[in-house]
Amino acid sequence: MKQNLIGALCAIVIMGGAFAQTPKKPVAKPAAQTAPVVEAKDAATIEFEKFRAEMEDSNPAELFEMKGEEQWKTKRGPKNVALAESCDLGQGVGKIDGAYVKMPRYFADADAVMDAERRIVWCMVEKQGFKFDDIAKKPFANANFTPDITNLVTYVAGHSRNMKIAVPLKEPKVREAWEIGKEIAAYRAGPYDFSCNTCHGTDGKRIRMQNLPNLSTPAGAMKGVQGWPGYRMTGGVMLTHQWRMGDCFRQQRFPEPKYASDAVAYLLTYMIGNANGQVYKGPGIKR
Amino acid sequence: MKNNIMPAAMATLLMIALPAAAEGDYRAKAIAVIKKDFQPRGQASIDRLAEDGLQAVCNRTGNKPPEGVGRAMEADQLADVKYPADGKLMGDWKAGEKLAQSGRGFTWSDKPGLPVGGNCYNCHQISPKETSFGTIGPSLYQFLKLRGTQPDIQKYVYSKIYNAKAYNLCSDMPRFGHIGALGEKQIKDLVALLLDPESPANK
Amino acid sequence: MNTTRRTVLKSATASGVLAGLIAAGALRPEQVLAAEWNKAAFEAKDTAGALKSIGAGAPSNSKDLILRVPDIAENGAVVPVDVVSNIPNTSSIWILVEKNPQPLSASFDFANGALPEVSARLKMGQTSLVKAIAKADGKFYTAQKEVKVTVGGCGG
Amino acid sequence: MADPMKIRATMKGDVAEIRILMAHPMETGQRKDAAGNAVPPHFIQTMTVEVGGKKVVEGLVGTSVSRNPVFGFKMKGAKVGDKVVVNWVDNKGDKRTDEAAIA
Repeated sequence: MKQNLIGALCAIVIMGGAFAQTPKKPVAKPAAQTAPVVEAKDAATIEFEKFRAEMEDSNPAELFEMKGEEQWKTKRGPKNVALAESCDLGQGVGKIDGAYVKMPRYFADADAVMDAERRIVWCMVEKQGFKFDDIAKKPFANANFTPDITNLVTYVAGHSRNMKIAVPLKEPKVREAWEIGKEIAAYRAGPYDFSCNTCHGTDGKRIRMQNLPNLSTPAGAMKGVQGWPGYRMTGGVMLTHQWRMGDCFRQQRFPEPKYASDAVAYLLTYMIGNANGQVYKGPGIKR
Repeated sequence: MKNNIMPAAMATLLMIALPAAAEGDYRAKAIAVIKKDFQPRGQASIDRLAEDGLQAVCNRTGNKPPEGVGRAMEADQLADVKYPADGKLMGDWKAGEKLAQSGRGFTWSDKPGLPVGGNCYNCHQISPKETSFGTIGPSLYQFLKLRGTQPDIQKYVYSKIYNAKAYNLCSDMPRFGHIGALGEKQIKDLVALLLDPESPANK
Repeated sequence: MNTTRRTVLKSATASGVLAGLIAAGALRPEQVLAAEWNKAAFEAKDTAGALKSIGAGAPSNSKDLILRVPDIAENGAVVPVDVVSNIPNTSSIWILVEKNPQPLSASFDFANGALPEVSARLKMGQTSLVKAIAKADGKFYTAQKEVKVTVGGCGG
Repeated sequence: MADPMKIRATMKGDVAEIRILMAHPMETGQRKDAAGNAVPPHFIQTMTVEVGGKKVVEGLVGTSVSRNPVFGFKMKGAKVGDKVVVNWVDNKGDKRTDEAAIA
C-alpha cells in the first residue's frame, strides 16, 4: 500500500531530521476560519425530538423482544438446553433482570471480559452446544434475516429498562479492558487516518445532520449506549451494540472487527463504563 | 503487508525521540488486541491497521506532536504534494459540488475503485443550498470572500485537499491526494468549488 | 354504506354468497370490491386517480381534520402520521402521500365506538405533501401538510 | 409462518388505547436485493380490529406503510378485560390473528 510505504519512509526521515538538525522553518498557517459554526441542536433535531417519544413508545423492537423471550425459554441446540436454565449473565443462572446494564463484566468461567452479546453467544456455544463459527457467520440482521442472537440480546436488554448502567470498573480485569478500549478508540490508522475519536472525541460536532456524541464524557457515552440494541428505521432491521461498533470501523475505513472478540468487548467496556450511573431506557429506535 | 503494526526501526526512534506515553502499556496491549481481532472484509485489508509514520506520531502524542517534530513533518508532507503539470489549479465547481456530496469510498461495503467521494459535506458547510452538512471541520461558505485575498490561495487550497497534514500534522482531515483517493482533476474541481466566484459556496 | 359493508363482511364470508348477492342486485360490484383490498385506489399513480377510485372527487378543506406529521422526517422509511377527525359522524379516514409512486397509503373505517383517529408510520421516497381525507355523512374533507425528507447521514 | 403481533390495549379514562405492532417486511416491489434482482411485492393488504366481539376498525393497507407496521387506535365503550382481536392478511394470502385483553 502506497500510504504505508510513504508514511514509514517519511517518518524515519523526519525522525532523523527533527532531532539531528534544527527543525525546518515552520510553514505559515493561513488564519483560522471565521465563518460561524452552526449549533449542534438545529431545527431539524428539535423537530425529530418532538416525535421521539411516540416512536419509542411503539417500537418494533418489541417484536424482537417477544421472539427472544421465546428463544431464551425454549430448549434448543445440540444439547437441548434452555438458556433460561443454563446461562449465567452475571446475576445467577437464568436471571436477566438488570443483567444488561451490568455488562461488560469479567466472567471467570470464560476468563474474559464480556459484553451482553458476547456472553449470550458464549452460553449458546458452551451450554447449548451451538458452534461459534455458525453463529459468527451471519451475526447481524439484514432485510431478510434476523439472527437468534439479536432477538436474545434484545430480550435481555429489555429486562434492564429504566435501570442504571453499572459496569464494574473497580474489578481489575474490567478496568484493564476499559484502559485498552480507550486506546483502541484513539488509534488512528487506515487510508483516512481516522480513529473512533475523530468523530466521537469532541463535543458538539455533527456528521451531515447527525450529532456525534463525545464518548469520553458521561453524557456523550450515554448517547452512544442509549437505544442499543436498536430498531433501525433504515431497512427496518434490529441491530445490536456489537453491530454498531463494527459499523463505526467500517466507516473508519478499517477492516472488520471479529465477532464477539476482545477488541469489541473492550471498546464497549470503555464506552458503557463511561456511561456508568445513567439510566438505560431499553431497546431503542434508531435512524 | 508488513505484518508488524509499526516498523521496528521507526518504533525505536520514536521511543527515544518522544516522551513515552503515560499509558503506553495499554497502548501496546491495544495494538496487540487490534492485530489479533480484526479480519479483512471487502477492500478493507488487514494492512490498513498498520500505522504509518505520521499516524504513529499522532497516536503517540495524543495528536499534539512536539512543536519541532510537527513542523518538520508538516513540511515533509507539503513537499510531497504534486501540483498539476499544466499549472492550472481551478477546475469545474459543478463537478466539485457533486464530488463534495459523495461520502463513498474505501469502506468494506464500497466497491473498490478510484476516484472516491470527496466526503466534504460530511464535515463542512459549503453551498448554502445543502443544509445537511457536518461540523467536524470549519464552515467553508463564503470562502472566496473570507480567504480569497490571501496570496497563493489556489495553491493553498489545492495542497490542503491534497494533504491536509501539510498544515496541521494531526488534522482530522484525510490526505486525499497523498493516498491517491482523489486525482488531479477531482482536486481541481474542489478548488473551484471553494474559489470560483460562480460557485454556490460564494453566493 | 359502511354499515352495509360490515354486515356483508360479517355474514357473507364465502365469495359464492357475495356473487349471489351481486347477481340478485342486492349489492353493486364496487361495494364488494371495497370490502376487499381496493386495488384500483392503491395502484393509482397519482392522488387524483386515488381519490377518484375511493369516490372522493373534490374534498373540501377542513380545520376539524387534524393531520400531525413532522416538518422534517428523521427517516423517510418511517414517517409518523397521526390523523384525528373532529368532524361529526366521521366514518372513514384515508392517508395519502402525494409524491409516492402509489399515493394511497392506507384507509380505515371506524364503527362500534372506535374514535375516528389513527396513527401509522409511512414510507416517503422524497419531500411531499401528506394528505388526510375523512368521510362524514357521505361528504369528503381533507387536510394536508408537507414533510421534508432529508439526506441521510451514517451511523445512528 | 408469520411472527406474532404485539398488541397493547389500555384504558385511559373512558377511552381504550390500542397499539398494534406487526412483524411484516412490507416489500413495495420496487426494491432490489444485493444481487440486483427485484424483490417481489409482499405487503399486508387488509386488517381488522375487534373489541369485545365487535369489529371496530377495518383497514386497507398499501405498500407505503412502513416495514413492521405500527398502528394506533382509540375507542369508547370498552372496559378493562375486554378481548382485543387483531388480524391481517397480506397479498400472498399469509395471515395472522393475535389477541390481548384491555388492561
